[in-house]
Amino acid sequence: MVVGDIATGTDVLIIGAGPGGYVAAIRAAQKGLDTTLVERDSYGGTCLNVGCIPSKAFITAADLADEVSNAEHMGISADPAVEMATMTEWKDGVVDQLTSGVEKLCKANQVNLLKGTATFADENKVRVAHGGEGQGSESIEFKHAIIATGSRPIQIPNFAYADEPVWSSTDALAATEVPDKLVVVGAGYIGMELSTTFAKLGSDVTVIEMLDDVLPGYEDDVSRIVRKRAESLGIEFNFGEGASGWEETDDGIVVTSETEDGEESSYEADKVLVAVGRSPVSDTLELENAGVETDDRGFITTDDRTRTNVDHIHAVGDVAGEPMLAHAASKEGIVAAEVIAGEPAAMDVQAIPAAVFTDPEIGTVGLTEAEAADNGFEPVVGEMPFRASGRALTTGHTDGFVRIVADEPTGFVLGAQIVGPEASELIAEVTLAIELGATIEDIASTVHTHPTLAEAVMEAAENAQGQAIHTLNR
Amino acid sequence: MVVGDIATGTDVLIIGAGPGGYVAAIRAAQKGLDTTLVERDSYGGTCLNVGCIPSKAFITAADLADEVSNAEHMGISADPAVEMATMTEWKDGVVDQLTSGVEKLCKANQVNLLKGTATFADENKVRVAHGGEGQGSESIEFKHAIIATGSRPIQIPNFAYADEPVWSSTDALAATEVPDKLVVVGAGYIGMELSTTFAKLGSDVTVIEMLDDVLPGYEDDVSRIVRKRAESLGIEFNFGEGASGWEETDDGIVVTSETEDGEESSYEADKVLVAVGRSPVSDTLELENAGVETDDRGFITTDDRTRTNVDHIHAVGDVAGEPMLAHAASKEGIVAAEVIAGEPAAMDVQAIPAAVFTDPEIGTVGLTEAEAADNGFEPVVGEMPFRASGRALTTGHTDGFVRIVADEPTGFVLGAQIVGPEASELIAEVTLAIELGATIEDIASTVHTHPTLAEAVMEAAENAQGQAIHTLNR
Amino acid sequence: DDTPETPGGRVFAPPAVRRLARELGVDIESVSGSGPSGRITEGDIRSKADGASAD
Ligand SMILES: Cc1cc2nc3c(=O)[nH]c(=O)nc-3n(C[C@H](O)[C@H](O)[C@H](O)COP(=O)(O)OP(=O)(O)OC[C@H]3O[C@@H](n4cnc5c(N)ncnc54)[C@H](O)[C@@H]3O)c2cc1C
Ligand SMILES: Cc1cc2nc3c(=O)[nH]c(=O)nc-3n(C[C@H](O)[C@H](O)[C@H](O)COP(=O)(O)OP(=O)(O)OC[C@H]3O[C@@H](n4cnc5c(N)ncnc54)[C@H](O)[C@@H]3O)c2cc1C
Repeated sequence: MVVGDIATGTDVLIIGAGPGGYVAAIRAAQKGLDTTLVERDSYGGTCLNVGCIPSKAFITAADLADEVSNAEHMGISADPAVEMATMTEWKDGVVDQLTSGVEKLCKANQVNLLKGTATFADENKVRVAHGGEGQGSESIEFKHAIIATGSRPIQIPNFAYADEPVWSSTDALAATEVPDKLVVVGAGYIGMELSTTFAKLGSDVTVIEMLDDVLPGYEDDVSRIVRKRAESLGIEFNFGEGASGWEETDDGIVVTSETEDGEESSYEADKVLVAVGRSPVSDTLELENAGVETDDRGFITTDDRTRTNVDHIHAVGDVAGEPMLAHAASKEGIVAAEVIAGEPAAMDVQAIPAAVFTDPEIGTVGLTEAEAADNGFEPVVGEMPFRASGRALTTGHTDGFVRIVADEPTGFVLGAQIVGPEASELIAEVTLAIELGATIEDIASTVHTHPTLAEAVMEAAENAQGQAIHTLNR
Repeated sequence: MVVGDIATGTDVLIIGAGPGGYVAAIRAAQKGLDTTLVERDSYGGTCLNVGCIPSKAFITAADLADEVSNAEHMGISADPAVEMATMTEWKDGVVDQLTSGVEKLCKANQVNLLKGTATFADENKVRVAHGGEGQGSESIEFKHAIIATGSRPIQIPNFAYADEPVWSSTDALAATEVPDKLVVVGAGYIGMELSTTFAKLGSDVTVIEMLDDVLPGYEDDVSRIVRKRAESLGIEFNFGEGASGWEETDDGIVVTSETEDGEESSYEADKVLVAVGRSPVSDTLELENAGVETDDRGFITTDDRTRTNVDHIHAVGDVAGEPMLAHAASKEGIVAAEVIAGEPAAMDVQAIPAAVFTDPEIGTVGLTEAEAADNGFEPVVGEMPFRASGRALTTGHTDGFVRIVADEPTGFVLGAQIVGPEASELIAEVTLAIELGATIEDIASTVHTHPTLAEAVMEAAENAQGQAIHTLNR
Repeated sequence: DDTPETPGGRVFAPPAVRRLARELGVDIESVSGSGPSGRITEGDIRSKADGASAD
């Protein structure tokens, strides 16, 4: 609809076409709202272009190479050759397929697509600048807006991503050669996924991490399994050190680090990958023109309806803070669209699962035993180690366990920590159990296909009841 | 406890230590019952020794070889060598680990283990013959018995498993060489799993099947995907033919087949694998001494408490009929033990999932659309093809789909048919949903980790609601 | 805005039931569940809503 003669208008204006924004747009359009989606770069956002999808593609290829190189005991021997440029081309093909799919789905659902960079003019109007300089811009009036502008990699002093030897995760995921020596700064989930990948592809990987372990936020016995495996792949960890700088040498670069006490170390490398976290893309939106507030780190604060302090402007995804995960962004996007459509939607999810695609994978949801106790429950815990799982043995992947946490008096399932093969998939069943208000007995009584890894979820539940079959009960 | 001076006695006597029997034994002992488990051969029964576990081990190795041979587009190239004898040794190691685990778990739970072949003397006594001739035997009195003697491969006329070129599934799973040419008789799940495996390991595989498609019992669009993939692996199918005989030639054998109209064909081979089904091991038990009845195919008939016509004698697993699956056997074993312990247990499961470990896998549970309609529901169906799944694309496995069947007026989930990567694992979530009486909305509203294959279950549920994001809604 | 706030802590009710509570304007935290271990069911929400409108 045309409003005046300079500006067009829309019911719902969405800024950013990542998993928060494009999902919100499709759902809003499905609800019959006139919906406009503005994206300055590629459909699919960080996740599809330079995040979840490319990293998982590399992990598949790296796992295959590693697996087959170590399968002689299974009767399969091979010495695989790695062509990084081909791998990146394949990955680009996968990304293209998905991002063009997103574009098609938006169009099929009647979402108006607009290429350009949006900034707020006031609380009911954005300006969208098209392409480069002099390409013109337009104003769009909106009744509701959803900000879904995501996040970008944090830069640390002395490591400018513009410099060729310094990699952001985006650069790493566009590699055309496997670096002989790779220094990785940061042992969070992105750092660990990429360290493991490049180690499997043949890099000598050294990790520098300020804290004293990998994967902060995970329980010790979970992260230990991932660290041990990484070490067995030859990854060298240096904890308690912060990266301080780098310089070019005759053959490559040298990365320097410093402990809190000022002790210096240096590491030779071909590339240095900086993966120390991500910050919200809220500073370039001229939010002040709309009166939208952020917290002191720049995250837009929202309520359980995904509304910002300005009621008709919503924010979803990474720009709205933790958990900075694609599926959380999508869920928030759906809630935002439905709230705008006048439905009784809310972010009332009981549990948002999270996965780390290291070797082995981690899948977690809900509360740990300690958190359950802190929340006033009387936790009972059940475990099943994968080395007792027939399916795990037949795949050769037996590291890790399923742990399930329940409330003893009621039996309600409260959480699970899974580390091991397909942990990212296995967590789905426990997530559903939590959402449904299911009990340990419900999971234990449900027949699970043999032989599957999912049986370990059932066994962990039986173990919590003190009557597991394939483990000794505590 | 000693009863008289020739016979010992026990509360619960269990015959057969497969997934039906050993699980029943452990649960009975956990309930405080004096439990004796008699096994004539190896702990773990068919499943662990010559069924589920060995087949899945071979499938892992064959998949790896096949996968890496076709990964050049991903930047990984290799020409793997297959050492069948080594693969079988590895498989034997996995089996040993699991079967010795079963033995240890039985002992740790205070199950009395007895090696020998049991036959009924009367309805409260078995005779157990130890080892070979002249090794003696003993009588054991019981209050309750559980028959868990499983099944054996059906033999067809002119194909004696004793002859070296004729393979049962057991022989195939002990192979030390990959046959150049393999004829497989029967395209049920065992035939299809093994055909696929040997084709990937390098055999020229020809399948002879009496019916007109693979995998009877599955919906056409499910089995078609598996057949197409098998054909692309070079497997040649001959439907409507029954294997009629074989003879030795100068280099190998020739297998002959016949159509209903008497038309003959012949196929060169090195081995012929007969996989046409399994029959119950009930004929060697002298059941008549206990008065236990079977149906005309030899399956022992039981009620929903797993009781035979003789109240204190139960039967579980393959010997008690369909579904002849390990996890069904284990569930029945648990129910039998709990019923004997006086608990209110029953085979009241709403859904027993089933998986076929072909390429791609199949996982099914509950009702199909047609079955739902036949049962008086008003089915609504949702689908998600894996080619629209980001996770599937990053693994390179995009064949197949998730289909979910629900009752339209109530939303209750009734069933699912999954064909595709990790279908055997994905079916667990839907099984739990069915057991809990969950609705399509419950699954659709549950946050699923990105990127995972499990998202396809959520998308299928959203599709059933007419509001999928990543597929067009019908 | 008459839809109640979503509870801060755990709620033992399926998603479809939680949504129904918001739709009917029922504060789910004030509902005692009749399901296993006190799980809140669709029926619990509907009778609470009926009771409220009868008041
Ligand atoms: C290497 C890596 C691996 C990851 N792996 C996973 C994983 O496995 N699982 C997972 O759940 N998460 C993963 N993540 C995190 C995930 O990518 C993010 O949580 C997710 O992309 C957030 O979605 P979003 O929609 O909020 O923002 P984004 O995906 O960042 O999308 C924001 C979009 O907004 C556009 N934009 C920004 N400003 C403007 C503007 N002013 N005008 C117009 N357009 C604008 C951007 O161009 C971008 O396309 C990973 C991240 C990285 C970096
Ligand atoms: C190749 C193959 C692959 C398979 N794959 C799968 C799969 O992936 N998933 C699945 O669910 N199922 C699978 N099955 C089926 C599965 O193996 C059976 O359903 C399962 O083993 C049945 O368990 P059970 O306890 O009833 O009997 P069994 O496992 O057959 O065990 C019976 C035991 O009883 C013993 N016994 C028999 N008579 C006597 C006696 N008189 N005295 C003492 N001991 C006796 C036998 O020695 C045996 O150990 C497969 C089968 C085959 C052949």
